[in-house]
Amino acid sequence: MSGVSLEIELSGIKLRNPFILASGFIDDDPSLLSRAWKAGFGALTTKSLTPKPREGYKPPIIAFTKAGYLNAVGLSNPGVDSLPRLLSKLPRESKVIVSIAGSTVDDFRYGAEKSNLDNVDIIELNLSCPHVKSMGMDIIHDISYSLDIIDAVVSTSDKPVYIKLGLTDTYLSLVSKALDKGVSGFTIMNTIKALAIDTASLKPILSNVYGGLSGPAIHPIAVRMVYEVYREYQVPIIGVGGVMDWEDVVEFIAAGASAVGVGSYLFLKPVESVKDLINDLMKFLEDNGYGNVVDLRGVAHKK
Amino acid sequence: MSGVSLEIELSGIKLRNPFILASGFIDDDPSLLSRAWKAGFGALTTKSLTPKPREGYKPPIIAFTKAGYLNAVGLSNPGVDSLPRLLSKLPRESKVIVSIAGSTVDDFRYGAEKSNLDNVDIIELNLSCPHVKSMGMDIIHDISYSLDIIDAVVSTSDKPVYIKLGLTDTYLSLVSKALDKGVSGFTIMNTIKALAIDTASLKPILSNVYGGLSGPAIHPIAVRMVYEVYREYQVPIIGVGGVMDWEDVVEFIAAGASAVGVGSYLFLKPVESVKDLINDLMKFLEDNGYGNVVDLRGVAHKK
Amino acid sequence: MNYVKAYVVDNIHVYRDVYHLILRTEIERLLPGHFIMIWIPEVEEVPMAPSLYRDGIMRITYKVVGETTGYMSRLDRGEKIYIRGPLGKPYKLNGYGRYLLIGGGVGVAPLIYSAHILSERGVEFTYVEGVPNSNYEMFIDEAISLGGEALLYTEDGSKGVKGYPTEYLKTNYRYYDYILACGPDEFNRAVYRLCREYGLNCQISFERIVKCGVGVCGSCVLEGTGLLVCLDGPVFNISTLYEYGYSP
Amino acid sequence: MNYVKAYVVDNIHVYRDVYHLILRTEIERLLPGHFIMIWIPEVEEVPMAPSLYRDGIMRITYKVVGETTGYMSRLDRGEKIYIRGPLGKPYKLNGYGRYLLIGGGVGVAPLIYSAHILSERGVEFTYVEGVPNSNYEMFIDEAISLGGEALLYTEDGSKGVKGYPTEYLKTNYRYYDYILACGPDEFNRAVYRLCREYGLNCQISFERIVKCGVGVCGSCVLEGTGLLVCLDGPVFNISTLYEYGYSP
Ligand SMILES: Cc1cc2nc3c(=O)[nH]c(=O)nc-3n(C[C@H](O)[C@H](O)[C@H](O)COP(=O)(O)OP(=O)(O)OC[C@H]3O[C@@H](n4cnc5c(N)ncnc54)[C@H](O)[C@@H]3O)c2cc1C
Ligand SMILES: Cc1cc2nc3c(=O)[nH]c(=O)nc-3n(C[C@H](O)[C@H](O)[C@H](O)COP(=O)(O)OP(=O)(O)OC[C@H]3O[C@@H](n4cnc5c(N)ncnc54)[C@H](O)[C@@H]3O)c2cc1C
Ligand SMILES: Cc1cc2nc3c(=O)[nH]c(=O)nc-3n(C[C@H](O)[C@H](O)[C@H](O)COP(=O)(O)O)c2cc1C
Ligand SMILES: Cc1cc2nc3c(=O)[nH]c(=O)nc-3n(C[C@H](O)[C@H](O)[C@H](O)COP(=O)(O)O)c2cc1C
Ligand code: FES
Ligand code: FES
Repeated sequence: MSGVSLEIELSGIKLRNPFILASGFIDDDPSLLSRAWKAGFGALTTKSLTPKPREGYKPPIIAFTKAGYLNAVGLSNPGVDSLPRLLSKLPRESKVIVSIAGSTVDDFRYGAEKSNLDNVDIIELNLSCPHVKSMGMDIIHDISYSLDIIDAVVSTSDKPVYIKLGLTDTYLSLVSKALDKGVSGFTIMNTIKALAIDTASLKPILSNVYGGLSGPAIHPIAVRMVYEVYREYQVPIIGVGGVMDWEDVVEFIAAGASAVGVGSYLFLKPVESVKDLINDLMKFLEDNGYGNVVDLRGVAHKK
Repeated sequence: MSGVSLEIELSGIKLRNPFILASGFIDDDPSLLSRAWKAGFGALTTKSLTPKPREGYKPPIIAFTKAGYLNAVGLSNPGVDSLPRLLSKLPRESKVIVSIAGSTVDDFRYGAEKSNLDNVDIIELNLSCPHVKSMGMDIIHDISYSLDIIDAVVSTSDKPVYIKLGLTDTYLSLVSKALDKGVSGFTIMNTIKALAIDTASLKPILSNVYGGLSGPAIHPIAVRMVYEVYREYQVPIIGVGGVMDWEDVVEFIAAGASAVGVGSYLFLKPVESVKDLINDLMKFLEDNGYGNVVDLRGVAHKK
Repeated sequence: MNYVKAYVVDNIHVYRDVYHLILRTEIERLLPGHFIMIWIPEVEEVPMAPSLYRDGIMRITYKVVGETTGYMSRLDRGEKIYIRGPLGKPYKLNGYGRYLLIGGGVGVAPLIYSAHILSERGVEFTYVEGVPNSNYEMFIDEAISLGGEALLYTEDGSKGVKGYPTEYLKTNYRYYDYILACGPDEFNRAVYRLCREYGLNCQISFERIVKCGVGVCGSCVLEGTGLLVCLDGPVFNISTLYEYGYSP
Repeated sequence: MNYVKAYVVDNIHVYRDVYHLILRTEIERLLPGHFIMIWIPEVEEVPMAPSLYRDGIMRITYKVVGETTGYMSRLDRGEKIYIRGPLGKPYKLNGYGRYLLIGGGVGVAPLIYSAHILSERGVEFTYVEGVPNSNYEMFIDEAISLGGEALLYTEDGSKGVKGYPTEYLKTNYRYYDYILACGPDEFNRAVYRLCREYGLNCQISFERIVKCGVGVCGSCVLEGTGLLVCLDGPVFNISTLYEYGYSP
């Protein structure tokens, strides 16, 4: 199609392009991950998997706001033991990031052990889910607890370990300490705790009352966090948050992201729509004389 | 016009309606505050005033994002000494909230002293500006420093003191401690630190690089904070953040806000447009059988 | 995709645990096969495919199977619930050809709505309803009043033809250009197999647990296919099902 | 309200510290009196009211007064800058009546653009430009080529009429239906006073420090009036100015 290369590397893993299915999206059945891979993603992230299966909250689990989406899925997932089954339909060359969640150090260690599979490329620790007690922001607000989890996982697994960050007062200091512990990269960012009240019923929409804000609303915050982490540490970053078109993608990469997560983009769209993002990025690179997406990385920092 | 009453009370101060001009908007000249009062606001907040006048940053000081606005005005203001002049054109019956900023306890005390004027109704402490070093989030991230400031102001002034909160890990604990110190209410919320990169130039747009995110993007986060603070403490709350239409207003009040701040709504609109918000709220109340806006307060909490 | 109010105009008991909920509401164009999410605050939100929507009046034909449908059955006139939609892909209906509408249980809801549309367009259709016994008859009269042919199949032979409606398909498929089906999973699987065998143009509506309704949570996957009932369906053409590896 | 690219086609030195920057760019309909923000990354963003915009080609007539305009003067062909707009309220131009366009300094930029529009519409206009001396003459030839009457006023009388262009207004105002003015503050004040006195229909364009350009920061207030140059202006009808208590 064109001479432009979209290939990138994340901690030694080669991806055919920088688009990564974000954690939490359509992967309850092996067939869904396989469809997403065929759709063209460079890598796929699983839902956050816990040691035991979780039902999640009852509907409504999502709400639409003017500037984004709220979700309180409640970390519904088939349990980390189901990982071999979940990945069973993926071809050899596919790239997989396993997201792990839990409420104890042992939960995460267990998840890391179970992720020690050939077709798993990266382990992502979800320390930042904003709508499940003891499984998310409660962790990342407590840096020393977070570091214990990181320690346990890094010593259990040989896979590159990424931390999924949320917006906290201290995330830059967590990044620095996590790097000392041997973390390879960061996925930035998770949703932000928020609330939507329906103006017809005057009730909170979500059954869980609070949910996580995603979509265009959080994009400028995610870009800031990517920019700050890249400025300080130049580590591999997966920028996630409000990617809705090529402009958002370009912003993330120019801010320093190596790869870009796609989540809310998929509201009401089939997973095949990722093709539009891929093509539009390609076109942007061509039009602006980039031979390689890697050359765009971090350019917003250049004087 | 109709039998519906929009009158509210904030810490004993009667407002003709719950709409408050948010801090930072068009008040560099006495004529601007007077025009805003005539436009129909229930109260007016001044820009955050510092002991000395501040120039602020050079343009670009604002950026448009898909879901909101970024600003890095840099707390430009004519200095708190100019307060009598700023307020000089307002009629007796107008209601004024003076926002104070600073980088030391003494700065805030000085601001409180200078705000001890007859036509000042409430003092708001801006502890949460996200784009000026040592004058904003640096303060509110440090609860004990924040409490020192609050102590100094509460003991200096007889006016009701409100705290302008930003999104922090610990804001609920700050609220509780601030109430113990004699704070009367809370303005929720300030902007969130964020970044926009222009995809034409691939440079950060704002001269300050980082800015504060406002508008629709932050609304669900602000609603959540209002809801949480109301649920725990039932104190007077001014809900600010992404009020763009009556739905956002209704959400804030149903979540527990006594009054509603209007800020980004004014991008590219004359201040007189607040009339639409006032009329639409009136209509909502009428259509839904509320005789009084006060009856709507906190209804989203009711079982 | 915000909620709109829906006022209960009536809540008609049909038989045993089946009701027609008649709602007054204003949502966008909702076609046969489309579904909506019905939200009852502090209870739950559930998917329903209306059996009619016209002039701001919506009919939901539902069966009480649990908490939310139980709550629905106790709704009184004038009460208010909240809906969002339309969601999903509806049946594709042409203005020509001969249609067979075949289903069972409350699954027939979107079929009878299809019958209304086909009737308006002057298209010939046969409506075949399968039920356990004569007490469960649902839309036969309505189908006839719309000018269609209508056949009832009962498992016990208490009325109409004894047996399953798939029998009708087996013997009469040559007569039809288009098949629209909707029913329990087992029924849908049988229809799929037959229509594939006979090479028919057939659309089937499926049910799965719908949580988000907008294609992001994965809850409603048609196992093994990667297809989402809420986004790619609930109505699927069998050629799509085949392409995605549906194997009943 | 995002930035669009603008490519430098030319950067023409007019005299001393005044230049025409010719840009190729695609923005929405920009009328005489509208302004844009010109952003030079890592330098600054400044407001400019183009002296012409047509077929994707924009002319900015600017005077070097500081860092950003200094930087602008060093832009070469092919270089890229960024603009957003159009912003503010433009001159209201009718297709009839007799117009007097009166200004001084680079302030005349939106006036000559107005002259282009009036000329296209076949409307009669007189263009009066006031400058310190003959070296500063700017758009007299252009105005004549547009079929208008054009008069130069110089302070030292080195060319045209000696004196200020307000003199022209004083003696000839009866002849005009509409006055468009733009110039330094002192000039604008004088025009305001005269037009109020004579009861003329007059629009004046003002300059203040524009920072946000969208009516939120308050930096560009016309002191004492509560009017914002970036949002309510930069072009004001003198009746609005009067209503808001402008008192020069
Ligand atoms: C596209 C679609 C259209 C439907 N149309 C109709 C209709 O017209 N009439 C009708 O009676 N029913 C319809 N259903 C099924 C209906 O949604 C369920 O019967 C209802 O959700 C049960 O809720 P409950 O709380 O009463 O039951 P629960 O006690 O929650 O569960 C009882 C059973 O209902 C089913 N169910 C529960 N939750 C859901 C859910 N979120 N999504 C789907 N099924 C669920 C499961 O099989 C479950 O075992 C439709 C389902 C789908 C997916
Ligand atoms: C609506 C409008 C239209 C304008 N159109 C033109 C035009 O067509 N041609 C032209 O030469 N000039 C125009 N100006 C003025 C122009 O914006 C300033 O000359 C320019 O901003 C100076 O920038 P600087 O960095 O070179 O100067 P600086 O060194 O920053 O300042 C020099 C002087 O320029 C003025 N100035 C500085 N910053 C601003 C600002 N943000 N907004 C307004 N004035 C400022 C002040 O008077 C200041 O004292 C216009 C101004 C406005 C408000
Ligand atoms: C429905 C939904 C489910 C999600 N589930 C998870 C999850 O299980 N684990 C996780 O780390 N993040 C989860 N997220 C967060 C996303 O991975 C992503 O970080 C966030 O949505 C921001 O990206 P977006 O704006 O592109 O959606 C979920 C988000 C949504 C909307
Ligand atoms: C241009 C601009 C300037 C602001 N200046 C201040 C300020 O001086 N002090 C302050 O407390 N908040 C300031 N804010 C924050 C607003 O008061 C308000 O909290 C925030 O914008 C969220 O409300 P909104 O979404 O309605 O704009 C400013 C916001 C903007 C957009
Ligand atoms: S219900 Fe969530 S993907 Fe279909
Ligand atoms: S420049 Fe900010 S209000 Fe006009």
